Amino acid sequence: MTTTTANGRGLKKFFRSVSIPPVYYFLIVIFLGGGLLDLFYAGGQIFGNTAIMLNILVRSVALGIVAVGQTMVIVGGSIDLSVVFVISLTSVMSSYIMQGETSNVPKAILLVFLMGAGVGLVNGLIITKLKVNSFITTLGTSLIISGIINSTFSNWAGSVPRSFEFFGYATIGPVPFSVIILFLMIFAGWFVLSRTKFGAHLYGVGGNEEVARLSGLRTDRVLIIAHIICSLTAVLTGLFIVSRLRAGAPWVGPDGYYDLESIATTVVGGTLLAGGKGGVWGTLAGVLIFSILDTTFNQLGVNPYLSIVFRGLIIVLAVASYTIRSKKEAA
Amino acid sequence: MTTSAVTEKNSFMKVLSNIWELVKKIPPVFPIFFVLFIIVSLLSPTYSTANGVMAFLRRTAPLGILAIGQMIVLATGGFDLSMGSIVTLVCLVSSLLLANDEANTYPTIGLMLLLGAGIGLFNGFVVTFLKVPSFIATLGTMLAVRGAALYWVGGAPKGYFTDNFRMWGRGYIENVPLVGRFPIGLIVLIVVGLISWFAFHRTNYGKQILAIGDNVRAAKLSGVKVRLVRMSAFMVSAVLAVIGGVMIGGYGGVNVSIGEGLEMDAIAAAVVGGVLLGGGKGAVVPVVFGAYTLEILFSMLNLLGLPKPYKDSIQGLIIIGAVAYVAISQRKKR
Amino acid sequence: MSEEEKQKMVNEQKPLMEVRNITKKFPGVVALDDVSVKFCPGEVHAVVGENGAGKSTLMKIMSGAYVPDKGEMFLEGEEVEFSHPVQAFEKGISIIYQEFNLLPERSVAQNIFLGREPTVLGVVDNRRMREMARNILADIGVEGAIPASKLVGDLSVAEQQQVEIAKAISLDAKILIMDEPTAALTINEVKMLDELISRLKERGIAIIFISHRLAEVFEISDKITVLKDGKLVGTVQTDEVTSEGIVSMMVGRILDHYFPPLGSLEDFGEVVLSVKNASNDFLKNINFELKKGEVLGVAGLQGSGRTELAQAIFGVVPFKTGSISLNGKDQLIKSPATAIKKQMGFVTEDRKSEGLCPQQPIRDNILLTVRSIQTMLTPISKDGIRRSPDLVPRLGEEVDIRTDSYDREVQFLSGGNQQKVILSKWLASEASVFLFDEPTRGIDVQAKASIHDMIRDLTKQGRAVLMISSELPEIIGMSDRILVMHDGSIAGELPPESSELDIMLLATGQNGNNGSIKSGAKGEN
Amino acid sequence: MKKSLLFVVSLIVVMAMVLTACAKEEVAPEVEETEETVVEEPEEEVVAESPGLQMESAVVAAQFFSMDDYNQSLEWMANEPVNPDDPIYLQYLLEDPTSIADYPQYEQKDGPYNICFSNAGVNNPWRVVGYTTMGEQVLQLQDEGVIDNFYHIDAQGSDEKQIADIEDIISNPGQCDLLIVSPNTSEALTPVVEQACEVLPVVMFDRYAFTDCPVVSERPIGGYAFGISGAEFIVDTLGEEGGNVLAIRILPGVDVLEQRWGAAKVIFEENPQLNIIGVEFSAYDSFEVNTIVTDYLARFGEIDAVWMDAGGTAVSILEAFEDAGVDYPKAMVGEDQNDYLGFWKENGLNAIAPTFPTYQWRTAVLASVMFLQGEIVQHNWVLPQIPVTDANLDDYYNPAMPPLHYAQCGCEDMVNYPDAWINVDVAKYDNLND
Repeated sequence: MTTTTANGRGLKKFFRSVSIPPVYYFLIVIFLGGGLLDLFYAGGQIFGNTAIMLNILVRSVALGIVAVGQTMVIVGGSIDLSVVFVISLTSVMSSYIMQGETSNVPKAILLVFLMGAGVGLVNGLIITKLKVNSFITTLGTSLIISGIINSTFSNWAGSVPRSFEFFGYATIGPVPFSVIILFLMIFAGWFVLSRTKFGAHLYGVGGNEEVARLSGLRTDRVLIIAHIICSLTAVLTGLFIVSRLRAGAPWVGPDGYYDLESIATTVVGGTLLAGGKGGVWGTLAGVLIFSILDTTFNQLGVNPYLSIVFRGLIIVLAVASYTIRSKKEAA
Repeated sequence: MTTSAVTEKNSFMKVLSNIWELVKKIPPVFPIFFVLFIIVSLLSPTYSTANGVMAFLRRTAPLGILAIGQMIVLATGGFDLSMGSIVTLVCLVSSLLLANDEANTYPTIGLMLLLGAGIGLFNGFVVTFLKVPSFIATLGTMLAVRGAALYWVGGAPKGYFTDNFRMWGRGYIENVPLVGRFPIGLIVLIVVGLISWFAFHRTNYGKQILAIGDNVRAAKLSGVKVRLVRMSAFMVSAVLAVIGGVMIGGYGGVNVSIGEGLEMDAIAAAVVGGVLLGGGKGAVVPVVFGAYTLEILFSMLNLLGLPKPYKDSIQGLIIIGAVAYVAISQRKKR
Repeated sequence: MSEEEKQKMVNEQKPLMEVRNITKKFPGVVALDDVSVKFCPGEVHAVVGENGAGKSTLMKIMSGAYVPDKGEMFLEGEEVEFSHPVQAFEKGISIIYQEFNLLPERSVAQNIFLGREPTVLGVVDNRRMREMARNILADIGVEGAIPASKLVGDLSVAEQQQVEIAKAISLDAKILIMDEPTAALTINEVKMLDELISRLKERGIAIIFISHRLAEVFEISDKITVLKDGKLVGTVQTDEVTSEGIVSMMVGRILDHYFPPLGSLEDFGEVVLSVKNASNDFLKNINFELKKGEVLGVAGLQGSGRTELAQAIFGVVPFKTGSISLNGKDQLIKSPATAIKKQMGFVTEDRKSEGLCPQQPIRDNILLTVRSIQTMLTPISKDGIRRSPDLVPRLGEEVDIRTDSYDREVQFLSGGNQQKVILSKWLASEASVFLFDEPTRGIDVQAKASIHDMIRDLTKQGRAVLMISSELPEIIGMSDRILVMHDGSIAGELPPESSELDIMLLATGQNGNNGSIKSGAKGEN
Repeated sequence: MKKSLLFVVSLIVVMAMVLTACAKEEVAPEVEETEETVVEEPEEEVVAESPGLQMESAVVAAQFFSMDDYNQSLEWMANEPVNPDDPIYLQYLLEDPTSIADYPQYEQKDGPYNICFSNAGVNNPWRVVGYTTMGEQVLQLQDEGVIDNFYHIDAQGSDEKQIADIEDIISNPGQCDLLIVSPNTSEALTPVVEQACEVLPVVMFDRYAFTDCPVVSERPIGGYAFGISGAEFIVDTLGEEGGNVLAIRILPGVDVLEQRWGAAKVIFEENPQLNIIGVEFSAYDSFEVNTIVTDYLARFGEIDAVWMDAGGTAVSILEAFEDAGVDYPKAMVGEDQNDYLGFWKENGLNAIAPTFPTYQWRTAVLASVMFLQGEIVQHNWVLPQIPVTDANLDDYYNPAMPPLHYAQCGCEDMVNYPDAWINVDVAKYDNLND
């Protein structure tokens, strides 16, 4: 790590030329660091084992999918704390409707996606039309949903049929199906952000709403759509979790801290919290960093609470490395 | 009182309009609280007895203190998400350090206050010098502090609180005239409230905080030491979180999820108390009443027999409503 | 003569755009009063005038940012009305402000086509977008310098401006309005812009630009419209007038009020502020002295370093070399906090973003400086600071703040009252050296007069004032001495009651024939 | 602007209504009605079902309760251990022998063994005491040379994490000879436990996955017995007059806890003179519990009995009675946590502490080793479960132990007793590798 700075600069140039977010430095360092620890303490059993490497990816699926949506919202200069209870809502509603019957699956999926879209729409409308701060709006809707599902379903509700478990457990060849979905989502997120008009407009709205408005964009509509997409990714995460857990319960969302963690991974991935800059590949790196940390610590038998401390420090350090040279005051 | 351009009206109308002006200035949280309080005391006889009222005042005191701390950071334009974790840290670690020995209580509380100040300093440093937005900075500390607390105690609740530690949150002073017994927690809230009220409304500090939250550049050009003030705001908030933590610890029982989500409750209380996210507005007393208003509302829901989880929904509606109300009334003024 | 000119123009060419009888009022000011101008295709049309003459207002009306109170606009003979800038650019009118409307984190191509991205089956065709951007950049002759995939934030100011122009071209702009396009450019960049403008001209685009630099105006414009106090003075063919002619059209405005009498010699005391050989990234070799009881006017065009001078003295962007001495003692002023302690006050140019905390009461805004001199935890009373409880009402009366209560939030005050609040802020801190940057910008006549009186009162009380203004009458009417800045250095010092012409000549970088010009003036560039 | 405001508000309302509607219809009757019956017509003859039991938190998820299991538990509660001479943590109530010989798919080998333990968490005092007991047992077995490495993987109370943790173990065959699992929740962990069974022998205890594949499934009689003891105690105490009963539960969704409540609910429903005024979740939060009790006292004026599905916050509940200035409940159900036992003794409560003994943690390790060594073990290993009552309170209450200690740890015969349970350090056992 103490090689010359010239090298570092060259590397940076390279990263920039292929437009890879700088968070991949962190990813590489964490990966190599984990690998070295593994080599010294576990004789390379962990990082040499493809199954464990795949498990790292599986560990990333739930957070990764919702983080794609979160990235979009944050790129648009907003934030979404309600994903956590959208996940819960999805898990309870889908397993409640499915009741272990395969025939109910399409109905359940349709309904939870509709609900997700509804939550996103409400978030977007409150933020754009009532001009309520996005943090408060989504915290509020999150609490509202939480109250409704906790008072309606206080427990595991229904169950998913065995056939639905393929989402969580099936593999195609050696590759888990869910990992394929994760990468499809990342790819879709990348596509939407960089290859559609909506994406381009979202960057505009997040970067400078006034500029976007003066360029003739319908800024409100762009933001509302972003919130809908974000809620839909939360729904997908909810479906993945419910297929893993076989049933849904109101606490599955908050148990995974999907709200704050998806924001953290997004921002660690180089997306500007204020919006207008960033992308899903950085977010993927952020998610992977967290998973590698977990797996390495688990396998080496390190106290798991240290990994939480590390998460916190990585968030601060990674973001500081982007902001430290900024001239603006942070608040 | 000034060279007002307003023409002289007849004096009665003037008095009336003056009164109306004064009424308009009352933060809406006060009348709302008192109306709710009257409803609740009609619903349940307990709330019209001194004992019942004191018990209610006592149990909301910790949230009131946390809300004051959160308000100070919100007024600078930041967030402090690490508060809940600090409460976790205080409860878990002090139950370990107390080792069931009353002699350890005050050294432990002292150490916790120091730790809190240190965490606040770290938050402030990361925000002002590393320029990480406070939302992210305190999210990081939130995880780090929580992890560190759990690591310290080995991931499991251990030990127990001594009686003189628990006194601060749960204890009463007996045989007080008029009210019978007076909760110590409420005294702590009153003392903390008075000190922060004084610091916030009657010293330069509070005015500088509001100036920074309102317009950093103008504050800086008027000579305000922005970094110092901002760092101190995070320290105050963290220290108040420690005090709140000690009081919550007073209710006994140690568990690892204690304190979780309290930062959001504190933000909600502050918002209901009229604090603007983004900074520049805030006052101590309405924020404390914000906490009490939320709590009395929950009591009312309970007395009406609604299931507990509905309190979340109501809280959500209220904070959106409170902010929308401010946003809409601001737009009207312009 | 101007009537003849107009007549001639109309006959010559069919105008691309015409504004007729435009009137626009703002609270307390008539920004434009019955202005009619014609703009022809393939022509570079300069709009000049002093600050407050109404140039920017006219441009904003033409680009749809403001709606006029009265008057019509015709585009290619058809009457048009704009209520939103988008409508204007859809009709081919693009405006480039000094603050660029660009997204720094997006690429050049993405910025140019924001909102109009080319797509294939709904997919943004990035390659074609880059290709199109490249073509447009090539069209305006800058494709080598600006790669289409580069982030705008990584470009220089001049390059960003070129991107803005490219964006306007891509919108098929027929009319391109530029607000002070050269203000932030280096000499070479200005040359490049000139070339670019002449290429655009060849394409039949009408270019309208606002400038304060007369030399430039003469170099590139075909026609010049002069505005003064919201009224049209006249439109002339550039090759038919001299710069003196234009300056005389611009100046000579009727004084809207009487200035307080200048100071007399016996009022001036010892030197309180002296700056020697001071420089930083923007300012070169600044030397001047400021005496007790005197108003030192600083004139200069926008971008000549006036504001930077005040900021350097006040420690916002401190000098790097040279020395500042206050009351005979050398001082190191690295931050506003120190400057305030050394009894300096700075009334900034940008009231909204630098001067006021809009949501705070008048009282707290006034007391902010006193409070930052004191320690952080010094107690205050409900109405202000402990030491002198009547400070706020006293100052309020002194500067005549019109309000029913000092607890009113300053955002609800008029501009003039806001300026008075800022002034009282510095009176409260007992500053002895005042730096005023555009003290009367954007406020009405009455308030202006009272602020001028107050400035003079300050000097009568033995304080020293450095006053920056782009309004020449104000400079002349107020200053006991006048410094003229040009290109980051002091171009010369003029005695009181110098003529506007003398000042303009120094400020536009023309070596004046006036004997009073001291050393340091750099004429040509 | 007003239009959009209206629109948003009505959207929220509609969403809330839709959600409540589609769930409420079938799952539970209207809450509001419930309420009215309670508040306005308390004097009226109460129908067969206690009105309080209609609230959502009173519903037991179907998969957790079966009448057969309930009846079987009643039967076991009457049984004497088959092997009364063994220490209590090795006794069992019914014969169900099995051994590694029955499982040809598992490799039989000599010790010392490597054992992995996927733990739901050590996030409450009961689990701390249990895990300490387990750790000390492992240390002793290491000293005896029976166990080589012991890997503890803590899921920190998260299903997702525990699934991933077990998947990591499955992916790394050879690391462990046997996996002990204490599942976080049954439903969620079932698929992955089944996967694990295919790779290596699994011993399960405490909470259960819904599968019969583990080689040993060990625990005391369980939730039904806990619930029955407490509820019957309340019924007996309050007698024919009945009274207000407040039920405080810890968490939803955990099998052992659901069964406790499910069993109690059966009994409460059979005794309509009891008025179940509320069923609330406390999540071990003593601050929350204080609020809950205070609120119920404010609403009903009097609470005659408190039923709990775990004792974590028993003392806080009793303190809330103190704070409100009313008498302690006529009947109190807690658990064998030392602070509660002390409070009980000191204040002369009329109380009971049904237990879910922590010695089962020790049994898990012993059963694992016995299985690997080829000994006969019980496939379904049901340990005895003895409630603490006034009669045997003095046997279990030990003022020398810390307040969070659980009396029935079965650890008194261990080398480091009582130091390891007084100065608890669970981190010590995290990596017991030689």
